[in-house]
Amino acid sequence: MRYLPLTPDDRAEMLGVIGAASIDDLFVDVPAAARLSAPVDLPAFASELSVERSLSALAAKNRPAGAGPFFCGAGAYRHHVPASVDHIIQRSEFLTSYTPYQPEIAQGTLQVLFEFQTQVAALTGLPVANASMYDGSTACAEAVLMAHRLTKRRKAVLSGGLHPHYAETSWTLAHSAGVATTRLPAAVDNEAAVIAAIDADTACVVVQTPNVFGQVTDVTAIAQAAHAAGALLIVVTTETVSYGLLKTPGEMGADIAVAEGQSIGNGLNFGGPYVGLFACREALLRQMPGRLCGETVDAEGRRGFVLTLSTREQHIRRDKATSNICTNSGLCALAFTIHMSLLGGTGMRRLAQVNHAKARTLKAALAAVPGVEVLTGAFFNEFAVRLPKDAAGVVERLAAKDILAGVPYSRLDPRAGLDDVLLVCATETTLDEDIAALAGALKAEIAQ
Amino acid sequence: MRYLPLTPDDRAEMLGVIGAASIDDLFVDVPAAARLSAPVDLPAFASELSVERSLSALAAKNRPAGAGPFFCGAGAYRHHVPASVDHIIQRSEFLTSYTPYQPEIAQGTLQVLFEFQTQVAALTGLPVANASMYDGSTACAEAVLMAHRLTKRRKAVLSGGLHPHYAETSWTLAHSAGVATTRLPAAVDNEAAVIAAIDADTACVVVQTPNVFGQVTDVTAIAQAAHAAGALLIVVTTETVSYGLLKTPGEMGADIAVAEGQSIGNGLNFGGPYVGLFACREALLRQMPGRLCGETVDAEGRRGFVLTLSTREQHIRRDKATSNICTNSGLCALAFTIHMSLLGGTGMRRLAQVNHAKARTLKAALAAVPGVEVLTGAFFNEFAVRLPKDAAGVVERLAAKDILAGVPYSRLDPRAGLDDVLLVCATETTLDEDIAALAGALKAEIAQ
Amino acid sequence: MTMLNVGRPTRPEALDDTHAPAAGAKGLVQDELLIFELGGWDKTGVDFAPEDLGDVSDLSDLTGLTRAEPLVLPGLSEPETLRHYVRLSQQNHAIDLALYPLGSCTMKHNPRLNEKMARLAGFIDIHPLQPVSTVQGALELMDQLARWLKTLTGMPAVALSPKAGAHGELCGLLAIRAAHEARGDGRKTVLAPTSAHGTNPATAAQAGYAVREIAQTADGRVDLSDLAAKLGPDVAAVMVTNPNTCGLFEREVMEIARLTHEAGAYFYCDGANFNAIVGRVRPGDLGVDAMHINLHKTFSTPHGGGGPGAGPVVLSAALAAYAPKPWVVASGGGFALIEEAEGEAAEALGRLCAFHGQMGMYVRALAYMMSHGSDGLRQVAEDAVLNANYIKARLSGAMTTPFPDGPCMHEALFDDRWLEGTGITTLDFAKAMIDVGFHPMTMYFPLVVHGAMLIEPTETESRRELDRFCDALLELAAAAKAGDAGRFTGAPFHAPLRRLDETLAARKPRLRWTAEG
Amino acid sequence: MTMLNVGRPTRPEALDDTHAPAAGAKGLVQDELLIFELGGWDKTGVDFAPEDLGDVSDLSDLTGLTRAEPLVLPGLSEPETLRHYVRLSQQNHAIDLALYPLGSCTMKHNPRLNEKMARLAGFIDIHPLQPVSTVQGALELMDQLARWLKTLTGMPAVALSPKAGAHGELCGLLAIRAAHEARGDGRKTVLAPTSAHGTNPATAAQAGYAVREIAQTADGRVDLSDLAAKLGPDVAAVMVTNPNTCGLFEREVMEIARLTHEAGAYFYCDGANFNAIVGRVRPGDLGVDAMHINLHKTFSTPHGGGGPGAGPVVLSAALAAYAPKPWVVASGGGFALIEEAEGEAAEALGRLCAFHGQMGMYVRALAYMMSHGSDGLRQVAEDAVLNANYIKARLSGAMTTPFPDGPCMHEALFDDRWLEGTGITTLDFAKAMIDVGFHPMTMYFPLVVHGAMLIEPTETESRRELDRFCDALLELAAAAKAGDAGRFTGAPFHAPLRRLDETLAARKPRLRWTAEG
Ligand SMILES: Cc1ncc(COP(=O)(O)O)c(C=O)c1O
Ligand SMILES: Cc1ncc(COP(=O)(O)O)c(C=O)c1O
Repeated sequence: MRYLPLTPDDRAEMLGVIGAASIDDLFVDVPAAARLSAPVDLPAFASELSVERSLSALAAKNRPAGAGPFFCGAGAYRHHVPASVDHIIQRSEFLTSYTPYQPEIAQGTLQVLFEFQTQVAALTGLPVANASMYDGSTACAEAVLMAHRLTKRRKAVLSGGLHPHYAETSWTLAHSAGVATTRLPAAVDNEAAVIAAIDADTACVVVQTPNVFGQVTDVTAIAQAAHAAGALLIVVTTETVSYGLLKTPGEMGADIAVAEGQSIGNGLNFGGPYVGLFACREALLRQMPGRLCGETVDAEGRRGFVLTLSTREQHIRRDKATSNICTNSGLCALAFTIHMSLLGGTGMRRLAQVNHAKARTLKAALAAVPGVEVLTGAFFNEFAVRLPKDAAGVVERLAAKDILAGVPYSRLDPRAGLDDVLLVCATETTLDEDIAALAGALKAEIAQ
Repeated sequence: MRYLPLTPDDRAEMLGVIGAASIDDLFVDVPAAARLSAPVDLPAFASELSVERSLSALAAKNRPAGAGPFFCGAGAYRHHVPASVDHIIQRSEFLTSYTPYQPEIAQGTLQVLFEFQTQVAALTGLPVANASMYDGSTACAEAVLMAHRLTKRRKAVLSGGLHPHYAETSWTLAHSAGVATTRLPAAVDNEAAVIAAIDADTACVVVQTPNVFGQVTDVTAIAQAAHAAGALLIVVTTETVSYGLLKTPGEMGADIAVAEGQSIGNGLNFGGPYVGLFACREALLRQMPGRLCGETVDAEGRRGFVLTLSTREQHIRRDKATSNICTNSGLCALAFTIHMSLLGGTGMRRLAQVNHAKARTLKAALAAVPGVEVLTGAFFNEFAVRLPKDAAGVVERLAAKDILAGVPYSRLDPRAGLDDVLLVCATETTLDEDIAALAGALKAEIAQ
Repeated sequence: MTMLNVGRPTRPEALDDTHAPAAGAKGLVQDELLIFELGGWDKTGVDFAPEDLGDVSDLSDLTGLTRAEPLVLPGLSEPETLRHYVRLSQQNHAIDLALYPLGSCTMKHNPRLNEKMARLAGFIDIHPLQPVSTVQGALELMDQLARWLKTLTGMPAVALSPKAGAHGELCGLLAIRAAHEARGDGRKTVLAPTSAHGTNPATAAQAGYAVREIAQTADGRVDLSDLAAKLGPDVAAVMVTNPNTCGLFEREVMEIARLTHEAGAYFYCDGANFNAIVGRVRPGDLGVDAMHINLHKTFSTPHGGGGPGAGPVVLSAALAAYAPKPWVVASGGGFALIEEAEGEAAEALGRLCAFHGQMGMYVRALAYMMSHGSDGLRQVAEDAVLNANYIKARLSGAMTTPFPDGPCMHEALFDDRWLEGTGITTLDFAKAMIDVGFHPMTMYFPLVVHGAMLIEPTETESRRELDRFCDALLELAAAAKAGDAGRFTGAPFHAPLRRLDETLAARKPRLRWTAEG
Repeated sequence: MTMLNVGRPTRPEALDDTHAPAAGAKGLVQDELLIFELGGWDKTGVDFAPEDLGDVSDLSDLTGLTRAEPLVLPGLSEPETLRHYVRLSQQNHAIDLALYPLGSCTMKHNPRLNEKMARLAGFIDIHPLQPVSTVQGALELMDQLARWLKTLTGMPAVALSPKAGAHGELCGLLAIRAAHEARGDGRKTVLAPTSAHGTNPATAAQAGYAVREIAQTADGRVDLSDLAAKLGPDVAAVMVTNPNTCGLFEREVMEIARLTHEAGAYFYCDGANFNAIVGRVRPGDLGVDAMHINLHKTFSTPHGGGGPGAGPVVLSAALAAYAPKPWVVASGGGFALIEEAEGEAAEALGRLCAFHGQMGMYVRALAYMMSHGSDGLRQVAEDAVLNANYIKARLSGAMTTPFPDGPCMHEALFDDRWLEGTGITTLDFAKAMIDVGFHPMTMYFPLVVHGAMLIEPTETESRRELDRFCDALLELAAAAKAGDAGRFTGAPFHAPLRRLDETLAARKPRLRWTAEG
C-alpha cells in the first residue's frame, strides 16, 4: 500500500524485537468479543488513479460557482484568491506541521499567527485578536459565552439582522451554558428593536453589519445603549472585505468583534473549512477564547514568538477554560494572512470599492426588472430583493438555466415568513454580462 | 503591478543615487531612431483574475485526453502521474533554482540528478547516462552527431521503424554537420533492410524499439552487423515504460540508447516540455553531449555532488564542445526521478505489464472489427492497424463523436503512402469501456 | 546514526561557525522580519482590471458609514510576499521533514492526492447555499463519508458538522443532554478520568456539566470500583478515551459501558485515538453511545500548523434522534439536505455551526479511506500499534515506562524516573531532541504520569526512520545519564532560535505589531 | 544589514555549535542519503487496482523479448519519497529565498498564476497528435504568443519550436544557412565577439560554420573596424548579443547591421538579454535578421534547476520563408497546424524536434505577458536597468568595474582588480557571499574581463533586497581589503557543504550509484 512504508519482512523482524508472536498479541487487551477477525464490509484498497476517478466523478456532479452566472452570498463569498496563496499554504512546512507548541522549531507558523493577529486587529479596529476560531458562527457563539463570563448576566439579545445560522449556533452554545437568547424578528433595520430589547439582565447585544439582508448600519447608538445598560456589544461581520471600506466595529464602540474570514484567502468549500476572526478590547483579554501568539525573546535575546496566556485554555485550565477549542483554523488563517499581505490596506480598500461598485450595478439591473423590489437601503456588496413569487422556486428554475440567482431567505429561516425574499451578492468576480443574464432571466421568470 | 516591487518613490530615489535625471538617461546608448517613446501596440496590463479567465477560456477549447476515450501514442503517452510528483516539483527550492553551478547550495538538485542518471542507466542497461536532453528526438539527433565524432564517418542509417519526427530532427542536425542520412522506407519489420544498408561509411545505425508501429524487436543481430562494420548502434525508445519489461538496449548491444522520458512523471503537454534520456557505453563518455553530475567530497570529506566533465560543454569548450545544449530539462528530469523512485523496479515492471495487458485487450477488440487488420506482431502498448478507409478521415469523424481514436500514420509521414494506417495505444489509464466504445464506433464508421 | 554517515564524517567542531555573517542570514537559512517591517504601506500586490476600477470612487450610498481613517496595512508585491513566507516556512518542523512523535496527535503522512482532490472546482468552488440540485455530488460525498464512518465504527448514525474533535465532544454531550432532557431528566455531572485530554472537561463544562474525575488503576486504566462508586442518578455521561491517553486499551471497556448504562448514563468515548483500532475494533461493539473522530488524525487531513480539522460524531440508536442539523438523506435517486428539522428531538440540539461542516476535510478523508480500503485501514491500525510497540521495546532499556506490562497501542508512554538525579527534566530532554533533528514528543501529558513523554510514531513511519529515531534517543539518553547536562538544559542549540522566554511573553503580552515596537 | 537585526543581536559565536549532534541532522537541517541507500529494493509506492492486475502475467506475445534480469531500482512509499525530496530541496538556494544575481541568467520571480494556468487539463493533458479540431485553444494560444513576440520585437515572423536559447540559435543559423544555400551561396564563417556566450560558437560549429572572433573596444562594445575587416564573401552571419554580455547596449548596433548586410551576411542577435529592452526597443528596428528569445528569462518561465526552457526565434522578412516546421496559421475562423511544408525554402531547414515545441512554457510566457501588458513590460525593462545601475552605483566605490563610463543595462559588471594583493580570488569572494545568504553572481564570464563578476538583479527585486545585497557585498569587500582572507579562501562555512572537490570528480568520474559504492 503506497502510504504504508513497512514491508512484510519489517513487520516480522519488528515483532521479533518486541517479542510478540503475531500482531494479534498486541491487541490482546481488546475484549475477545469485540475483535474483528476480518476487514469490515467496505471496498478494498484502490489505486490513486481509481480514487481520482471516483472523486472527480463526484466533483463533476456539482456546478462550480465560477462556471457561470453566480450571485450567492449570505455568509460565504466568492472572491478571487491569488494563485500564490494556495501555492504557499501547500508548502510541507506549513501544511504538515502541528500546533506550534515547540516554538524553537515553529517560528514560521508563529510569526504568521502574530501577523494574522495584527491584521485582524487593524481590520476590526480593536487592539487584540486571537489566532482564529473555527468560523464566524462559532466565533459569534463563543463571544456570547465570553460576554456572559464577563458580565455574569444570563441574557443575550440577537438582532433580527443576524445571520440565522449564527443566531442558531449562538442559541445552542448559550442554551447549554444557561444563557437565554432573545432573537428579534428578522428585519432589514434593527436599531430601534435592538435598543428596546436591552435590559438589566442583558449580557450582550449581537448585531451584524453588513447584516444578513446586506444592510450596512452604524451601530454606535446601539453601543451606547448597551454600555449604558452594562451590556457588551458584539459586532458580527460575515463579509470581511467590507472592513476595507466601512466603519470598524472598534470605531462604533464594539467590545468584541467577530467575523467570517473566508472571503480573504479561502475558497467557498461548500461551507468549510473557514476561519473565524475574533477581536476585543484589551480589558477583556483574559476571558478571550482560543489561542494567542505573543512576542518574546530567546535565550540569546533574539526576538521570537510563542503561544501565550495559555492559562485560559483547555489543556491547562481544563473545565475552567475560556473555551474547549483546541484545533482551530491555522491553515485558513495562513491563507488569510498571505492574501492580506498581498492586498495591504490599499488593495483591501480597492477590493472593497470594486465589490461595492459591482453590487451597485447589480442593484440597478434588478431594480429595473418589473416586479422586483429592492429592500436594502445602504448596502456593501449584497442586498435583499422582494420578488412577486416564491424565491426558492425562482432560484430552482433559474438554476435549471445555469444561473445561480442567489439565496432565498427562506433557505436560512423558513419560519420568518419571508418566502418572497431573495438575497443577492456581487463581488469582483461578477461579470457585467452575468448581471445582464440574471436580470433577463428574472424578467422572463416573473413575466410568466 | 503585482510582480514589480519598486514604488515610484523607490525609482526616484534610486535614480538619485545613480545620478541620473530620468530613466531615459539609462537608455542613452540606444540609437535615438530606435527608442520607442510609448508602449507597443498590445493590450495593457491585466489583473490576475482576467488573465486566468482568458487562459481558462483557451484551455476550454481543447479536449483533454482524460475527458473520454483516448488512444493516441506515437511518441507521447498518457500515464497516471502520482499527485506527489507535481507537489514536489513545485517546491520553490526546485522550481525557482538555476543550473547547479554552485554545488554548495545546490546539493538538492545535484543529488536528484545523480539519482536520475543512476535510474536511466539501470533502465537502459548502459553504464553512463547524462543529466537530460530536451527530448527524445533531439537526444536521437545528438546521438547521431556523437557517433559521427567517434567514428569520423559521415553516414547514418535510419530504420524505417524510427519515428518520422525523430528521423527528420536527426536529418536536420546531421545535414548541418555534413553527415548524410539514409532513411529507410517505413516498415513494421526492419531488421533485414537495416543490416543491408550498413556499409564501411556508416557511422551509426538508428533503430527504434518498440518502433513507431509498436513493433518490439530484438536488435541484437543489427548490433552485431553494425559493430562488424565498425559502426555504432543507437537504440531509440519513445515509450520509457517499456523498459520495465523489454530487453534493454544494453542487453542487445547498443552503444548509445536515447529515449523520450515523458511517460514517467510528465504530462502530455501538447508535446513539450519533455525529457530526453541519453545513455552510452563507458568508453564513449567523453564525446557525450549534455551535463553530467558526479560524486565527490567537500573540504571536510563529506560526500557531495557536482556537475563534472564540463570540458565537453559549450561554456568551457565553446566551438569545440560536444553539443551546444545549455538549458536542458531539469525539472522534467526531477519529475521523472520522483515518479521512478515511487515506482521502483517492482512498480515499473507492474506498470509495464498493465500497459501490455491493456494493449492486448485493445488488440483483441479491434481485431474483431470487420475490415480492420492488425499490422504489428509483437507489441508493447501500441500497435498499427490497417483500415479499409483513409485513417485521418476516420479519426476526424470519431473525434466528432468525442473518441480520440489514435494517430493516423499519414499525420507523421504523409509521403509514406500509408494513409490507411492508424496507430493506436493503450495504457494503464485506458478503461475497458473506452476500448468497447472505440471498437463500436470503428465498426459503425467502417460499415458506412 | 551510522546509516547517515556514509561518506560523511561528522563535521569538526573547530571549523564550524568561524566567520559568522553580519547579515541576518547564514548560508541557506534566511532571517526574516515581520511583514510590517518590510515597507509597502501604500503598495499592493493585487491588481485590478482597469475596467473594474471605473466608477468605484462613488460611495454616495455609504455616506457616513465608511471608515474614519483608511485601513493601514502593508501590501507587498508577489515576489516579496512569496519570499517572506517561503523563508518563514523553513523555520518550521514538519511531517515531511522527519518523524513527528507527538503522542495523541497522530501526525501521519498527508497524501498529496487528497490535496489535489480537495481543490477540484466541483468541491472548492461550490457555495453552501447553492440549490441542492446543483451540488448533488457534494451531498453524495457526504453520504459516502457517513457510510464509511458508520461501518468502521459499527454505529447507526453520524453527525458530520462538528469542526474539530472538541466540537465533536460538544456535539456528543449536547445530544446526551438532549436525550436526558427529553425524559425530563436533568442530570448535571459528567465523569472523566484524570488522564483525559483537556478538551474533555472543558467541553463538559461548556455543555453545562460539572466534571468529576475517575481514579485510575495501577496499570493505567479506569478504576471500575471508583467508577461504580461515583456513578449515580446525577451522572449524565461517562467520558472515556479509548485507547486511552496512556496509549492503553481499556480492557474493561464493555464493563464500563454496562455500568454506565445501568446507572442511566450514556457512554461518551473520545475517539481521538481511533487510529490504533480502526478496522480491528468497532466502538459500536463496545457499548459506546457517542464518539467523535478526528478526521485530521485517523484519516490524515493535514494539521496545517493548528487546523483546520473535522470531528464527526458517531451516535448510538439511543442518541441518533438528537443529532444536530443539517444532515443528508437519499431521496428519489438523489440526495436532499435537511436544514430544518421538525419535532422536539430534532430541534433539541439545533445547529453547531453555520452551513454543513468541513467539506474540504470530508473530501480528503474520503480519498484517504478509499485509497486504503477496508483492508488497508485495518493494516493502518496494525502498523501504528506495531511501530509504537517497537519504539517501546527499543527504548525501554534506557527509559522508564509507567506501565511496562503488556503491549501498548498506538503510542508508547515513558515517565521521567530514569532522569532522576541527572538534573535534566523531561522538557530539557525533549528540547535536546530538536538538536538531533527530531520534534519533541508530547510532554507532561497525560497528567497522571510524572514527567510524561508520550511517543506516537503512526503507521506512516518506515523501519529506517524508527531506528534513526530510537538510535538518536538512546544516544541522548546515554549522554543524559553520563552527566552531560549542559547539552540538555541549554538545548536547543541548533534550531533557528534558542529556548524562548514564555514567562516574559505572558507577563507583558505583546499580541500584535505596533509602530512603536 | 541593520534592518535585519531588529531585536536580534548577532548570536554570540561562543554559544554556537557546542554539542553538535551525532545524528546526520541538526535542528531543522536534515542530512539525506541517496534513494538507493534507503532500502525499498522490492517495494513500490505506486498501487495498481486489483482489477487491472488481472491477466497481466501473460507475456506470451513477448517471448524472447523481455529483460534478462528484472529492473533493479528501489521503490519507496509516498511518505518516504516525499520526505526524501523535501529534505533535499532544503539544500538548494532559490529565487524564492533571496536575490539570485546570476548575470546573463535573468533569475526573476516566477508568478504562481503561470504555474496554475499551465496545469489546466486543457493544456497539460492534450496530446500533440490529437486531431487539430480538438486542440483549437492550444493553437490559438500559440498564435497569440507569436503575435506578442512579433509585436514586441518588431519582426514579421517567429519560429516557436526551439526548446531553449541554444536551440533557437541553431534555428536562426540554419535558417540563415538555408537562405544562403537557396542562392547557391556556400559561406562557411560566422563572426562573433570574444565576449559571446559559449552557446554562440558551439551553435555556429553545430550549424557547420567556422567561428572567427571579433575584437572588442575599450568600452566593451564590438570593434567596428575589426568587424569591417573580417567581414567578407565567406561570412554567413554576424552573431552579436545585444545588450551584450558585458551588460552594455551596442551603441553601433545599426551600423553593425548595415556592414553585415553590405557584406551579404545576416545579422543574428542573441536575445538572451532582451529583458533589458523589452518594450523600449524593437530589435526589428535595429536591422536584426534573427534573434532567439529565452522565454525562461525575459518571460519568466521557471529555470527548474536547469530547465526546461523555450527559445522561440523571431525572423526578418528575408529569413521568414526558411523557418522550421511546424507552424500555426489562422484558417477559416479556426487555426491549422502546418506540419508538412511543400517547396524548397520550406523544406530547407526541416524539423528541429518532435511535435510543436514547449507548450508548457508558452502558456506560462503568455500569462506573464498578458499580466504585464505592453505598459508593464516596458516597466520591466526600465526597472531591470534601474536596479542594475543602482547596484553598480552602490558598489562602484568598493569594487572596480571595467567599463565605468555611462550606464549599464540590466546587469552590472565588475572585475577583480580591486582584489589585487588580497590573496582573494573572484571565486573566493563569490563563495563568501554564500555565507551571508546570497547566491554568487556569474563569475569569469564574459571571458574578456579578468575575474569577471556579472550581477543581474532583475526587475523583481525590491529596493530593500537590493540594499540588503549591496550592504552585504560592501561589508564583504571591506573585510577582503582588511585582509580577512580566511573568511574567503575557506568559504563557504555555513552552507550544507563546504567547497567541493571538482578535480576529484573529473579525475575518476562516479556518475551513478553502485552497490559497491
Ligand atoms: C485525546 C484527544 N481528545 C480530544 C482532542 C481534541 O481534538 P481537536 O484538537 O480536534 O479539537 C485531542 C486533540 O488534540 C486529543 O488528543
Ligand atoms: C547570452 C546567452 N546566450 C545564450 C544562452 C543559452 O540559452 P539556453 O540556456 O536557453 O540554451 C544563454 C543562457 O544561459 C545566455 O545567457
